Amino acid sequence: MKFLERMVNLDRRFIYLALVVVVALPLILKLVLPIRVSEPVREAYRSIEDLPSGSTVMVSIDYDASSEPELQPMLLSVLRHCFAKRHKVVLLGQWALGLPFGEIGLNKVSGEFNSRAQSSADSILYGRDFVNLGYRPGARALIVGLGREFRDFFSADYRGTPVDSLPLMRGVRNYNNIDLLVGLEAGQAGDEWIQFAGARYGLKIIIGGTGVIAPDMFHYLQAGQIKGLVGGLQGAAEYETLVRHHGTGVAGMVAQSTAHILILVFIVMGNIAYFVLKGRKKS
Amino acid sequence: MRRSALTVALAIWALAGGQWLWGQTEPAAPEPPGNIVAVDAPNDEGQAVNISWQKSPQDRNEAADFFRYRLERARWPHGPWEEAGIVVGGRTEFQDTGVQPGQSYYYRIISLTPGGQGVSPVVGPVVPKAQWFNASRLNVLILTIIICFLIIWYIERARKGEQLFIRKIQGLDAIDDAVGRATEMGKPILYSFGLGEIRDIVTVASLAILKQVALRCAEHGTELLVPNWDPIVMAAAQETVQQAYAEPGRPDLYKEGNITFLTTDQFGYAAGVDGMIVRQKPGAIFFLGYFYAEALIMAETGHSVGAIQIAGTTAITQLPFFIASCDYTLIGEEMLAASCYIKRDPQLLGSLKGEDLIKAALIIGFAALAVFGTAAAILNNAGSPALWQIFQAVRNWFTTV
Amino acid sequence: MKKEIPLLITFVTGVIIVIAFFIPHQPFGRMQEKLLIWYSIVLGFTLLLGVDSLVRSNLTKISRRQPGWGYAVVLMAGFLICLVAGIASLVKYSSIIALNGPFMYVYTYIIVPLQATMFSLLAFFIASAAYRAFRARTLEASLLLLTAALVMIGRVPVGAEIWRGLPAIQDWIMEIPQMAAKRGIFIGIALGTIAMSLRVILGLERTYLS
Amino acid sequence: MTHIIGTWIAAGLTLAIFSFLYRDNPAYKFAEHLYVGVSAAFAVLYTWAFDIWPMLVDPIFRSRGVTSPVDRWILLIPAIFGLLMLARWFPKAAWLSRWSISLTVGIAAGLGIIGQIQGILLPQIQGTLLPLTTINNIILVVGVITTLIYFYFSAAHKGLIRVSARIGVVFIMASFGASFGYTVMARISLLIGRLNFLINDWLHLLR
Repeated sequence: MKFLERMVNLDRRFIYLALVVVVALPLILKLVLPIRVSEPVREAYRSIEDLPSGSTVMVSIDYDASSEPELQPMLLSVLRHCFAKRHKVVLLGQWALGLPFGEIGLNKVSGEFNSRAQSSADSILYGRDFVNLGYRPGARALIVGLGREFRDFFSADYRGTPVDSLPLMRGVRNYNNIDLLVGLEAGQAGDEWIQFAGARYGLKIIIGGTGVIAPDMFHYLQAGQIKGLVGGLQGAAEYETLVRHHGTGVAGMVAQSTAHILILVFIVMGNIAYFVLKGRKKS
Repeated sequence: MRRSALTVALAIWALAGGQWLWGQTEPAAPEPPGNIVAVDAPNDEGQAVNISWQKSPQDRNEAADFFRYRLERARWPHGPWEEAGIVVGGRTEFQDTGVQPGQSYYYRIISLTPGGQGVSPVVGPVVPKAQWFNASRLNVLILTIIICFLIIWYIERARKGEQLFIRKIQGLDAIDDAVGRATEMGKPILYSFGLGEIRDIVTVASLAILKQVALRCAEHGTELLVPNWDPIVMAAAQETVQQAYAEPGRPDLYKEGNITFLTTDQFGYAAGVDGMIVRQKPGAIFFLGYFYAEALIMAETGHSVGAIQIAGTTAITQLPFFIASCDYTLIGEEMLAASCYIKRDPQLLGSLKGEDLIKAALIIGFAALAVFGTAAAILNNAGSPALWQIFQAVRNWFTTV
Repeated sequence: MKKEIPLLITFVTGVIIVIAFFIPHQPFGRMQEKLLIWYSIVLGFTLLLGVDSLVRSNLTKISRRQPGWGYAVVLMAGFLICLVAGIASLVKYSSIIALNGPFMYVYTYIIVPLQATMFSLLAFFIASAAYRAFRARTLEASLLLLTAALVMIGRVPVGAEIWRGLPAIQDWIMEIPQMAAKRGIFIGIALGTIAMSLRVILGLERTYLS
Repeated sequence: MTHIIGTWIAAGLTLAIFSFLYRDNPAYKFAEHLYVGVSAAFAVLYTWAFDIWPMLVDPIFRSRGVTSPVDRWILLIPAIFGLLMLARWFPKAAWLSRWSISLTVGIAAGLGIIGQIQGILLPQIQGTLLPLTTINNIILVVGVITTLIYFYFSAAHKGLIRVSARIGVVFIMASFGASFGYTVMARISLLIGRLNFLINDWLHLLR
């Protein structure tokens, strides 16, 4: 009887403790769950995989701290994929407060490659293999303007070094020199890229979106306006599986499953205890 | 005549030969696009011209071709020409927004490929004009007139003393009990607009409820705390509460220090409100306004201190969380009807009746059109699409640009 | 003077926005845009009012050594540090969000962790709220419980492992019944908002005036 | 080096906020007050840099982004309304701030009418005009109608209205349960993000 009573109105702190344990364990032990890769994510992967090695990929950081858990693993996987294929990466952002995450991602992944590189040829160098142009306001005006000339908006990179002194940027004037745009979206900027860069200049686009906006991007995929779509933490886990580098995406999906099961178990137990007690009180 | 025929033959020979001489791989210059149409963009302030054209034969809509159309505009038929825009192959329309109302413009389109360019004949003049009425918003205008007329008509009927009935809304009845309970326990009351800005009408509706809560607090001398996220809402709340304390003649009890500003950061605000809840342990908490993800952070903390909680918002995404953690939840329209329900002023009740009349019209309209649509669909499958076309026409009338 | 003029201002502003919506011609075409810029300017000034109320209440708490004055010192210190860092970034890099400016350091290592952690408390609160609220006490509560459980199972990979149909059920619940109720609530809110707006324009809603 | 110090500060603040789950304590009070202070200053900086400067100061003093003198000097009107709001500092003149409040409330009312009719009413009505030829269409139309009946204020919930209102509540509750369940994953992701920071970025420093 005592146990049932405690079960009906469990101290919330017990639920919190259980939740922390259930979420932290998969992250610490880096547990892996077989992730089934969906078609939209495979198409996004193929868009980068099929590019000839050494192509130029533009990455746009259109998110900030609140969407970091879902979109940062996507950024890391895309960067690992691009650098593995020796693609050149031009990074910029429409969300000023998201740029630090772009910078952290570039440093982390280039660090991984450089720690394994023997010569300067196969290491990843700033200015040659990747560039961070930083943030510029302007949204639609910026997207349309880059169709004509990058230098109208980005005369210098985020550190202030003139663009023309960066070897990579010498070959980049406008969208004609960009083979693919990877838009990491937490808001409306994705639609702007698709309507103004895609429709008007024929730029090839794949979108990485949060779980909230990804469903709204599906019609662009069906209409062929984007070539691939990676949605939410699930999408990040799928892309990590394809890149064969399990990060916070896959471990996160294991934690999602265990957390969801835990909450459902609490709900079921709470109901059972409630009904048994009600039955007892009646009799 | 003979000589000209000879020269033509020679020219063709030279071109073909030349083609052969210069090497096979040199792609010929593309032909320009066909029948170009440039018209003033409708429903705007005369600063746009819509241009449409037929694709040039060489335009295979293949990105690899690097096929481009460059649109050029000029004030006179012979130029000087300036670039109005560049679009990729496969596109057949463009809106030029670099024009001034009242001036005439001429356009031509050049198809560009690495192999050369093809210049189209000049079209124009076209004069962009500013329209006085946006025809694409006719349905919005009609609906606005109908709805406003019905509501104002009912307000007039109510003014002439027609008796009006309103059904019970639990959440609104519970407001006075909540204030009473907090007063008995000698605990303060906490009132939050969430992240509602003054330009959201639900925030103005919440001000009306705050006035009612403040009136009760003035009568019972209960402490009223109003932490704010938006400074304008703070100023409006201060005016409202000061007004509420003045009406029953207790202006001395009004403490402006209780209606403060915390911060405009979503979670900074939630952290601050949580701190106030656990330290001041309010007996009753009101979450009335517009909320985002921070709603559940505050409501769950409020529940943990055992306060009676009444929530109300038009933020549909947060309603499930308020329902899970609050005692009463005003769902969307119930929140907006609060001021009429509480004051029972005839004119306010009249506006609510007007609202209900439109709702009844929609309910009957949906049912009728559903039946009509079903019949039209069945007939359509059976071969006579007449009714179905009417149904589609009715449906398209509601389209918004 | 104290009541008539504000009511007039509200009436004129409200009517202008409604009329300007239908007239593209200058100056009405961009009227709504301009008024929203005016709104941001008034909001900018009013922020001084808000910050003054925050600073003054904390300074009095410190000067009078009221309980918890130590934390008021922390609040004021945080306020000044961030302000100085921002102004330094503005002066040195002509933008407060310059990536290597002092403000960005405060943002990345103080504001972001606080923001992200407060946000993540929702994981805990959603669990405790679900545990408490999803009790099959009434028909409505059991419906809340049933659809929540179905959608939750349908969204995790484990769900798809248990039975392939679960994700499809979850999609159907979100697209049909959930959409139907949401649409009804949206229409209700629209009608309520229009009526409330009319009452405000006609001066029937007095709240802060009375 | 600054990254390591920064990570320690971030980890400390993270644990301070998490400690609130156990109960209110000095660590949480410290983090909460620091957060309110820092974010209030950020609001001042952000409002100056992205609102007041580009929309008021730049156009008026350097006529940047302003086409005609009218556009430039008309900005004095919102500036005056802004100053009127600051009249609240002087208790005797505080009533002047009502003029500014009524301007913003007028904007709310104007937007309320046209925004809802064009943005919500028309598309939602259009979406509900469906032939009852499929089960899904029937459920959609019945759901919208019964939900609207639930919100009908002018009649007591008796007889037919009571039954349809009950069905309406069934739809509403099913809808809220579904969106509750749908959001759980997004919220758990946030916790995963923070625990990842603690485990991989912070504890990583200790190893």
